[in-house]
Amino acid sequence: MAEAINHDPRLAIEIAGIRFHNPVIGASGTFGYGLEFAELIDLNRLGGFATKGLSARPLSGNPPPRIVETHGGMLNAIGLQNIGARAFIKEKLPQLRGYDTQIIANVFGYSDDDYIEAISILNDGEGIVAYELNISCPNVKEGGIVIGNSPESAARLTEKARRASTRPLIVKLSPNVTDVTLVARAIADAGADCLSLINTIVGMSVDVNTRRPRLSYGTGGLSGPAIRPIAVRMVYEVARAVDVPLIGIGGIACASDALEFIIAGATAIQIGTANYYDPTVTMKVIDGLSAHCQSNGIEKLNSITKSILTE
Amino acid sequence: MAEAINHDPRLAIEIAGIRFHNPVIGASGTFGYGLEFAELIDLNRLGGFATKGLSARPLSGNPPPRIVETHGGMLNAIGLQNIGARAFIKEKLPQLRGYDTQIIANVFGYSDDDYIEAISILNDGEGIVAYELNISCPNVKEGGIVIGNSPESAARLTEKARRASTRPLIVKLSPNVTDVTLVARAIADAGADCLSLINTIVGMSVDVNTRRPRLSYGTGGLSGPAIRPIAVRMVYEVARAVDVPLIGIGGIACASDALEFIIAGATAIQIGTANYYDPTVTMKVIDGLSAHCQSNGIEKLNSITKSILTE
Amino acid sequence: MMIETLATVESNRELAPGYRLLTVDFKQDVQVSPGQFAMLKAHASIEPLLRRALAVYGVQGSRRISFLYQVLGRGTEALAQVEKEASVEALLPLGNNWPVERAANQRAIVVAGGIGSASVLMLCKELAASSVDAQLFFGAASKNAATGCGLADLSALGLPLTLTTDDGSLGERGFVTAPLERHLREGAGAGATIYACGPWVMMKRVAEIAAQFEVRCLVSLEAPMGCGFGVCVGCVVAIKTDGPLGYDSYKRVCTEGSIFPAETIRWEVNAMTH
Amino acid sequence: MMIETLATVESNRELAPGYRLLTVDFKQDVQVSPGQFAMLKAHASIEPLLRRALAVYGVQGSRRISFLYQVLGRGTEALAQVEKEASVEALLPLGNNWPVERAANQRAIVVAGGIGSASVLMLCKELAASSVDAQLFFGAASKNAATGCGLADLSALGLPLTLTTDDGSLGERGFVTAPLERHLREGAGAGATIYACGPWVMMKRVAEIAAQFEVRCLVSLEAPMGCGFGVCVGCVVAIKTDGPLGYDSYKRVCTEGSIFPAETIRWEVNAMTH
Ligand SMILES: Cc1cc2nc3c(=O)[nH]c(=O)nc-3n(C[C@H](O)[C@H](O)[C@H](O)COP(=O)(O)OP(=O)(O)OC[C@H]3O[C@@H](n4cnc5c(N)ncnc54)[C@H](O)[C@@H]3O)c2cc1C
Ligand SMILES: Cc1cc2nc3c(=O)[nH]c(=O)nc-3n(C[C@H](O)[C@H](O)[C@H](O)COP(=O)(O)OP(=O)(O)OC[C@H]3O[C@@H](n4cnc5c(N)ncnc54)[C@H](O)[C@@H]3O)c2cc1C
Ligand SMILES: Cc1cc2nc3c(=O)[nH]c(=O)nc-3n(C[C@H](O)[C@H](O)[C@H](O)COP(=O)(O)O)c2cc1C
Ligand SMILES: Cc1cc2nc3c(=O)[nH]c(=O)nc-3n(C[C@H](O)[C@H](O)[C@H](O)COP(=O)(O)O)c2cc1C
Ligand code: FES
Ligand code: FES
Repeated sequence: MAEAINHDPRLAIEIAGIRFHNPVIGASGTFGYGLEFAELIDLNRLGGFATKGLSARPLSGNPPPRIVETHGGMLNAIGLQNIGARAFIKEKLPQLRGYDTQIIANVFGYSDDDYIEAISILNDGEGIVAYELNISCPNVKEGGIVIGNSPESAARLTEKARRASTRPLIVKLSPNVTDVTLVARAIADAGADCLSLINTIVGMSVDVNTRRPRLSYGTGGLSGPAIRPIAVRMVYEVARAVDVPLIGIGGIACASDALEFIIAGATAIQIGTANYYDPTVTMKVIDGLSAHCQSNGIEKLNSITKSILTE
Repeated sequence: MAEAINHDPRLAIEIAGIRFHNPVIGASGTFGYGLEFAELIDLNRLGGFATKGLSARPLSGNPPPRIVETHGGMLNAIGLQNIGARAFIKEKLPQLRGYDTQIIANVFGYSDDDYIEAISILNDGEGIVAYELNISCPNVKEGGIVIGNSPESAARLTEKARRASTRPLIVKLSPNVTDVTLVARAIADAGADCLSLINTIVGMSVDVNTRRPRLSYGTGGLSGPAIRPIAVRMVYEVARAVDVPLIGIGGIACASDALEFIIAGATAIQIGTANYYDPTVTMKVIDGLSAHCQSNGIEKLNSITKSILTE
Repeated sequence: MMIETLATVESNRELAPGYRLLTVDFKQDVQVSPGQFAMLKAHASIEPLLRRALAVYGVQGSRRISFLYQVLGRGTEALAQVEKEASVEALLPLGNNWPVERAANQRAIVVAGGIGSASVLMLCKELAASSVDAQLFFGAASKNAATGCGLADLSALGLPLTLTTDDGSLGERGFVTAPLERHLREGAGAGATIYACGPWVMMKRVAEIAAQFEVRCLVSLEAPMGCGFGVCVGCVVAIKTDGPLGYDSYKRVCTEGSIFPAETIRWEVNAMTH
Repeated sequence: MMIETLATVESNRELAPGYRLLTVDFKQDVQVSPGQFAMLKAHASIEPLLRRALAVYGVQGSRRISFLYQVLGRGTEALAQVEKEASVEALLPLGNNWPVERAANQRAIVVAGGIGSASVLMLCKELAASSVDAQLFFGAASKNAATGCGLADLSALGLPLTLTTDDGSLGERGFVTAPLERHLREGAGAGATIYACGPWVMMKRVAEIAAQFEVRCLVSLEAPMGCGFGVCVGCVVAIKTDGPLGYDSYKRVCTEGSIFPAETIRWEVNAMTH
């Protein structure tokens, strides 16, 4: 078992009955299967993490180049390369159970059935505390439709997943929509326990010498500090539209960034791209949140969720 | 009249019968009424510029703070402060006619009637070559609806404006939509001569000490290099969906940025935020485009519009 | 005539922790009046994007200009890294200037708070060289801040100087508005013009005091600036007009200002900025 | 064991225009094998965000490590600005290493193209100190590039060295693959291992030549890297598997590589990266 750690009690939160040491969660696709960070940070101090998107069967992903850096961010078109839900249970979960952190299985499929199949497999995985449905990956449009971009298809899948799942259900919202509150409301009404947002924003970068896109897939998902203002705005909007707890994601690289999301309406936050260029960023954000509580006399960090002042 | 200038003939373009010295256009709201740049650059070398959004009557705009810098960009909620269409004709146009550059009047209203009224007034303004309808400003939602976010309302307004206008009509697209090609097609079908894109993306930044948004308006429009990948992607998508010429906008700060848009499908480009931090950027981009033609043996820059290679 | 150029750094030294003096060579003649400012940025620095507004602190000869600045956030931190011989992107001169009437019986009262001192040194020099009866009130957070904000340069002018620090580490303890108020209460405001530059709350209080004693008062305002030359309309301040907020309600700090008659400012509307 | 730390810069000097040698002190013992790399970034620099992959060029003592790099784009430009005493964010050691078998009759052929030299200097040192019969082929664009890519350090090892430059300004004119091919044609490949690092096209050609002469060949690949430690899956290279591209088709250059047996690479699939 994990060694004893002095968690700051002011940071503890609960979402759908799951207790997190703190609201700092590693974002899916940027935290591998968690174990990659075992040498870099103390996983027992982390609120939790979301696995790389898991599908019923392993996926190979897109050909390279898969990533390109842009101003303040990066584009990726990984294409959901993953070892598959079964291999995750067999090869990763046993080791992960040795850590005192909350493991969220991020789930992906090309069709409703794919999702349900993946969830059914993962239901047998001991140590997973919740599912996060990735219905918003911009890099794998089969038939040109992203499920998460329409309230109807998103609600339909959420309902099915709700029935299939033995665990709390987080649904991850797409930012590539006209009105994020419409999709959010449909998903919340369909039974999601929590919404996480945002996934990446579809973008493109062109090599002006070869006149080709810099990613083999053509377009990719934009992440990093560049998108933070868009993400904060969406969390703010969704917090006014639904009653379920929110997990804020998008360009968080320090405690102050995390606080923007919390004040705008998030109960927890996920850190993605920043893990790449600052592998210990999650620990720094946890420390920074403690410091903020300290200097502002905050007894429970979650008391400032949605405390934003607007007239 | 303007002094003689050696324009690079390779850069000349034509949109809806209007000839531009080159494809470099100052973006609305970042180029004032043009005259502010007279001391800084040679306006006669510029392809053209779009005025600050003009409404039938003067507008006061939003209270401060109106701008805040973010990573790779800035948020603004100016609220369309402008001197009004009549004052523009009387106070600005006479001086502007002394310059050999193309003047596009950017037009704004709260209702269809407002737009039509502004256009009727501007029709009398000698020296304006085209209108650019700003149907996508995120900072002035009367009744919560942005006309440019729905294909129906966008097409309706475009048709009305088409009838009211004596000049070519450019319609400026909102990026805050699920599928930009739907709106683009509706607007093109309704008779627009050209589409410009993108306007700013709705965002928010929160002061974690005061727990207030950093802009008095709450949300604002994100511009600058941070949004470039999103803008390039939308130009790429729209170029495949419509046949009218496109003007690419979003985070352009150098010739290579401009070329990304051109290769993705733009005939011309507009430069916005970069004018603030590099007031002579338009001249640098013009020179850079010439250099690119030179070193790549390009005889007509517009021959590489939409030359992007994708399999 | 505005000059947009790459200027060469001659020195960029720390005056006190958190405060620096930057001197640059414009390699061409520059005409600047007291109270005007420049937009500055380290050359080719990618982040932050926007230049920062800094008042012209001093002019040596016709081409060398210095700026006194406080290192606060990303922009001034980037500026603090700039080394001798490096280039800064600069646009100047910008904004209006402190009007100095040289009538024999005119009096000047200069009130500087913190780094607001940077905007008034040239004014004080002009006053010191003139026949105007000038009085200087300077408030800073601490002795360190006072040093960093150029106390030595201000003192050297020989004008009567009243110094306050918030923590009492130098001069009178408290805010600079206290001795100012005493001074006016003693009748020193008759025929005077108050020139004030400092934090928003200080200027607001100075404006109230000036109104109370019916003394003419000019303030140099700060606002977040996108461009500095009038095109973004991001730097506005709400101005008193007849009736409600209307078309004329907002003036650009960079163009119509940064110096405004204190009584024209709608202090309450702009409060959120500060 | 990976080390994530702030290392202190001891020197960062230009070897030739466009090429620099960075030496940093890790203030703790670091174990690095030839061919491994680090992810590096100037501390607290805001743009670009991502660290850059640099091979470990040399190790002095147990704590001091040097990197040889070419200044190409934003990341290496930012690194070039870093001064003595400043900090760099560093994660290392990363990736696998060049395997050296010390069997008496084994032969080693090292092929370095351009800055690929950075990845093989430690390998060459190890070979020079061993009983292995080693031969070095080094190609660069020009005399300047050869100097910048550490020609002096490579020469100093005393291994037989064949040098080419694209423009003929030093050594043989042409690509380094020409003398390599001659060498193998003369039968020198028997029982040898080729260790190659350089531009993609060079390594592809080396792989073809190695296949033709049936010589074992290892290549150290480059790929755009998001993280360097295996979590972003952005740095993959397509690997030959039975059948079409499938789950096993992609391997991470940062984790399963950067060194791969040349014959396992699907050179055509990855072509777009280069
Ligand atoms: C006309 C004018 C003249 C000026 N002259 C000088 C001068 O001579 N010397 C000098 O040191 N400063 C001067 N300033 C202020 C200076 O421009 C700001 O300190 C600077 O923009 C802050 O940039 P930053 O990147 O360091 O901070 P940011 O990262 O932009 O912000 C850092 C912190 O400072 C706050 N802040 C940012 N801008 C302002 C502002 N305008 N007013 C109040 N708080 C702000 C932010 O809220 C934040 O907390 C002047 C401003 C104006 C408008
Ligand atoms: C395992 C590994 C070890 C490396 N070791 C060294 C080393 O020891 N010394 C050294 O100088 N370089 C080394 N590199 C390459 C180095 O990482 C790149 O040169 C660097 O990332 C470029 O960053 P930049 O910011 O300068 O360029 P960017 O701004 O990222 O790009 C500048 C130009 O270089 C091109 N470019 C960027 N990355 C690569 C790449 N990986 N391959 C080819 N072209 C690229 C871009 O297309 C662009 O045209 C290594 C790379 C890897 C993967
Ligand atoms: C390389 C990469 C891979 C990602 N893979 C996934 C994924 O598998 N599932 C998912 O839900 N989100 C995925 N994301 C999205 C992130 O979890 C996150 O929502 C997004 O990057 C925004 O946060 P950030 O700006 O902090 O990175 C990925 C992001 C990146 C950069
Ligand atoms: C301060 C500011 C004011 C703007 N005002 C207008 C406007 O009045 N009308 C309009 O159509 N677009 C307006 N825009 C949008 C720009 O024209 C442009 O579409 C957008 O900023 C993206 O380009 P950029 O990244 O180059 O700035 C404004 C942008 C900024 C930053
Ligand atoms: S700073 Fe842009 S108008 Fe004043
Ligand atoms: S660089 Fe991220 S997995 Fe290799």
